[in-house]
Amino acid sequence: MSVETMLFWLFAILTCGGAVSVAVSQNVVRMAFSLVLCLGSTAVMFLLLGADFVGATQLMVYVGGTVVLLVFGVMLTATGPFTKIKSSGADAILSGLIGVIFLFIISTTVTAVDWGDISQKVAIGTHQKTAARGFNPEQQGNTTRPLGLSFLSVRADRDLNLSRNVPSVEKPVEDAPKLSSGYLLPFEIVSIHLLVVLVGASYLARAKRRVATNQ
Amino acid sequence: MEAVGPNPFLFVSAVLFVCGVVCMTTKRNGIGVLMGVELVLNGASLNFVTFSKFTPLGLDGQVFSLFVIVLAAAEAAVALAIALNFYNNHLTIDVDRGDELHG
Amino acid sequence: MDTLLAANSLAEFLQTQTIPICGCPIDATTAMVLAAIMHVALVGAWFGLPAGLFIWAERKISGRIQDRLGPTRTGGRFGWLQSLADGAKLIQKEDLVPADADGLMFRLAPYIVVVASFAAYMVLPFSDGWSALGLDVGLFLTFAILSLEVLGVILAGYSSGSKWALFGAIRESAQMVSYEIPMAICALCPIITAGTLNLTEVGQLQSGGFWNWNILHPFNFFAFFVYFTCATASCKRAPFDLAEAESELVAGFLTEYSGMRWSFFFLAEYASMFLVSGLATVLFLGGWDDGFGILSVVKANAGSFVGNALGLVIFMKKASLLVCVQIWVRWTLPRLRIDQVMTTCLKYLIPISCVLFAGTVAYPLILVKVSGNTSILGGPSGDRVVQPHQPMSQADTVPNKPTQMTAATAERSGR
Amino acid sequence: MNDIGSLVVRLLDETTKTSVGLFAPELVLSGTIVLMLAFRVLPGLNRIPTQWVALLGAFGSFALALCQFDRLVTGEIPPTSFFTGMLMFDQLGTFFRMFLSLFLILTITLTVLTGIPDRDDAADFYTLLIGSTIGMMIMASANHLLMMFMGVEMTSVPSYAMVGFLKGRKKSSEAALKYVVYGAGAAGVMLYGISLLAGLTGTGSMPDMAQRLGMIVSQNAGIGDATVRTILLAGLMVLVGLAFKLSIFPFHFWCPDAFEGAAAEVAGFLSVASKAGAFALLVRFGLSFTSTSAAVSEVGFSFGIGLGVLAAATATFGNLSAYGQTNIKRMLAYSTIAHAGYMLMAVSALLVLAHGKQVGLDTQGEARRCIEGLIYYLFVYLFMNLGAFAIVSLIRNQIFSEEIEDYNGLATQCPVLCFGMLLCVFSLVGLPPMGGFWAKLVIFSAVFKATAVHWVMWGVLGAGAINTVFSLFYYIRILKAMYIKSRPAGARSVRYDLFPGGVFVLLICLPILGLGILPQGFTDKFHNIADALLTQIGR
Repeated sequence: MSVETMLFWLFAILTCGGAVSVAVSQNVVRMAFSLVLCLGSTAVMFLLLGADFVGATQLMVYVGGTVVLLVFGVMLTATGPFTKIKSSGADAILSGLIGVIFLFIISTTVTAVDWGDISQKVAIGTHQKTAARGFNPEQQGNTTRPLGLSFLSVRADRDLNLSRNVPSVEKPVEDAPKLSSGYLLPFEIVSIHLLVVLVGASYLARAKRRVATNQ
Repeated sequence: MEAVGPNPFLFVSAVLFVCGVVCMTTKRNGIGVLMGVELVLNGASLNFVTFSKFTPLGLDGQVFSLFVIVLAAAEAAVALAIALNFYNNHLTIDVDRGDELHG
Repeated sequence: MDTLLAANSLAEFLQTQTIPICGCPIDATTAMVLAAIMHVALVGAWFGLPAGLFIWAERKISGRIQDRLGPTRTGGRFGWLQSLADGAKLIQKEDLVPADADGLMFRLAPYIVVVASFAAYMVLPFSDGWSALGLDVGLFLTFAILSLEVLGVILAGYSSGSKWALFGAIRESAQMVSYEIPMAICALCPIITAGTLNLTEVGQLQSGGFWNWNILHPFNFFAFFVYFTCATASCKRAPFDLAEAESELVAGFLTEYSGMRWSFFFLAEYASMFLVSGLATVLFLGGWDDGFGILSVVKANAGSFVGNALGLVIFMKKASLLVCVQIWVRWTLPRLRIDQVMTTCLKYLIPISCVLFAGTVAYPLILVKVSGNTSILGGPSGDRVVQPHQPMSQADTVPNKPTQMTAATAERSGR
Repeated sequence: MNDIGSLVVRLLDETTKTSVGLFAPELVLSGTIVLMLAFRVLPGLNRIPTQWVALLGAFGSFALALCQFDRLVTGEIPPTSFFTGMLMFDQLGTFFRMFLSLFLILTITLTVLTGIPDRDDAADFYTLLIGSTIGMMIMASANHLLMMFMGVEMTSVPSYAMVGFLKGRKKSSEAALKYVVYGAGAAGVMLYGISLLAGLTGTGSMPDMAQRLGMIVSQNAGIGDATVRTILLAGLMVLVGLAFKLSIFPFHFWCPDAFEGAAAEVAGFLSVASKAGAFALLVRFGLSFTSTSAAVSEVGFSFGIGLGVLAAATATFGNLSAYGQTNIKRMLAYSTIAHAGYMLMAVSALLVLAHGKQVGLDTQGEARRCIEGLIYYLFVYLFMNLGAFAIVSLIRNQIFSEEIEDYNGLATQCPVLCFGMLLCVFSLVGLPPMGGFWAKLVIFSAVFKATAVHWVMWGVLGAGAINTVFSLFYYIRILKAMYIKSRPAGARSVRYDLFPGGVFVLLICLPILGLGILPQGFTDKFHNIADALLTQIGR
């Protein structure tokens, strides 16, 4: 077993364990901690999958931001009896059963698909980059630069060969093949979304301002 | 020495998804439900990254998951503000205690 | 993971050896694991050693600032071994958990804090190429890991079952979360100048002379001071140590802790002090560069290992100096009020850092318009020694020259 | 110049010359948000009332969208995808953007009349309102799975906050909590489906996705094939998310609670606008499954049948539950559910008819009628539903109640508002000569055509017809209270009627009549939109 495989199984178990304990735990604070464990291990899985930047973002935004927010919420609202929630035994068994059935359905459909075969079928007609360039090879998880460029709509990983005058057999009719999807628009528009959400959240969270106090 | 294929990763994400759904349906605590939502979103994001490595989705998968993380953070912020607001009005975060609206 | 640069070379070395007991050669997996253990031990030493040293330094310096002597007896004339003695004492103490506390969480919290500040050392380059992980997301990952520290603080405060601890934790986490923002923005200024997030590359780009150091860049100069202020605050150091304000909150989130667990928090604090100072050194102060080109002479004559070792000493000197500045500030300035702390961050430091960030972005563009170069000195700042660290395995149909594919070059060529 | 240089030049060219221009309506709205917030902070400028800034922005956006639509119709600009395939610029999308900005104008006007956000909170409220509208516009023209999800999120998250806007009230905060909890869950499930679809097809772009779905499924693969099952599962998960937005039957439970807790203005906005965006998205998403490949078309067809059953269930459930309601907002919420059911029938018929080619029927023209009917219905629905909610909020400002029994005898005190309600209610039922009649007629005729493809559609048609009759009973209760019952002694009287509330209501009711009496001009326009959409995807 290679180191990567060992790491994968270690963190897969941690991720699943965290998720299960979020689902079964009766104590909100424990749930929050399990969530941290689960999300943190997922970040490591991202690193294993060669997505370093996504892994770091997951740690920073999700674990260091969103979960902190949730824990804050727990702390502000957890008073006495409501910290612990007891659900009845029948409920627990029923939901556990539903969960197992659900898991069965998803795992028999999704993991039964031959992904390699599908990739081959789909790969026909996608443009591929001519050469991967950069300081460090992308295959090893150094996707920061290509990601950054794709936020500027520059798909250096896909479109580099478009401008080159390679006679192409597949696309003789169109002289300018379409560009691959770049993410300039979502990158920009999400800032408006965040602004709106910030305004909304701060409106809801702040105390009602006293009217007519400024002389 | 063979590398891990896509299916184990997809299975982990299925576990995340299912745990999230179970959490959403069984928890009575509003914030507990939100944690379930985070699990589901996280499962989806793990799917995207897995596909980015093993299918022609490529870099797009990673971009997807980045946006998912950001959008989830935004959603959590509003959800939490609403939960706090609910708490201020009802002095509980138990979703079942909210029974003003029925019919 | 092939990005474990240093570990890889060590593992390769180990594979040429044999296990002394059975005499068989070491296979690849075992070599990797052994190398990993050795690196963890090494980084662990860097984590513990400065912490012990700086606790001693803090006592000594604070003593002198307050016109006292500080520790004098333990371990010879200057009290060298005072920290060690304190550590021994703390280990022997009883491990108390309050009756109201959430036991599991209470016990776990110190470890989260320690692991967070310890793990961030992974990407810090101590000298040219001497880092555990040579990641392209280096700085980003550091900040990501550092941001986990706040979770430990919150858990510690919450699980203690004490009002002081809870108040302290809420204050502390609000402060840490807020100061992360200007700190990260300011740390991005030198990153923009260098065009990479890889800390080793940032260091390499500043080598060759002090005029290449980022701190001499007009915007980075100010960014350094803002960064340092925020770093001080995010390490909960005075004058921003509201969480532990004795006069109001006993000891903040630490109130209920004692013995070893208590000392873990302190280890973590001093470790992250050194970490943020080390980051400042790499980002602004030239990293392991001596400033006068001595290092390159040494490297040329005595080999790269000796050069790197010298670089390590220089790096440690610079970072330690910054830690001493933090200690100096702590014993000189009075503590702020909590509202003043937050106002400083939200109303002043964030706008200032945003302006600095925008300035750093605009600066090379303006320079290009005015003088045709992206730097006053003519060429790009520092030696562009960065090379693709591994040749591409697939033979490409097109012969490619090593183009540096940064957004900046893309823009330049696009014009 | 190297490769990346020429790529950047091309992108810069495309972005600045095409994309930004086509995105102008949304950009104007985004600018409005920033302006409103800036005006509030800057000294001197904070005296300018926020609602005028918001209204100006909405008008600007509407004008731009109108211009674009006009140029599309005349063929001056060809339909194209912009921002490197993120969004689609075509008649359908642009019509909905126009529709949404028109609706934004009306909603802002209504809130000015009823004064629901006070001076302090106005900037917050309009920021949320406009932010949500931008999300819907993106939803309506989404051409990429990421934009689809972002559109849904950008629509939902501000609307959660809007539902909880009356933050001191118990009901409002409860409604918001329920809405956000269910909404976030549905969005999560939807995202999981999107991730599976993106992984299967290796792309996020929806036209590419449609094309590749055919590529990965072999011609004779049935439901036993794991790939087909995964497509089905993924499609179902996405539909869950959309069904939630549309309040379709098993996912409708948030709707009455959210509407009752929210202010009537917000409820009116959500009931129409979020439906418009979601239906546009549903049509686009559904059309991805009407591929030429038999196996994929089979999947689309089964979605169509499933949606038909859901539509019948939704309409029936909505109408049955509305019957027992005493709170008018709650009743209108159930009626919203019922109307979503009718509109969903159009989408179901569309998917079923699109499969017609596979079973040897030429149903090309009929598929167009489905989209035409859907758009017509939405357009009428805008006016009639907003009208009803506007009247509810205007009356609420006077009698401080939203119970139907407190409406007793109002016709004597405010004849104009009550007459408006009469028109709206008749149209909601679908009585001639109101617009609602034609809308239902077009959709039902499309469903009738779809019966040729599969017999289940007979059931759907029957459910639609019975529901229309049934809905008369509970709608009439409002009118009965207003016109027949007498005003109890000592009840709070309504002080003003005609100006400005009455004028606003009459202005909204005018199009309802117009659409009913002269439907021809509109149906032609909508027919063109449907035609353009189907031609563009090559069906």
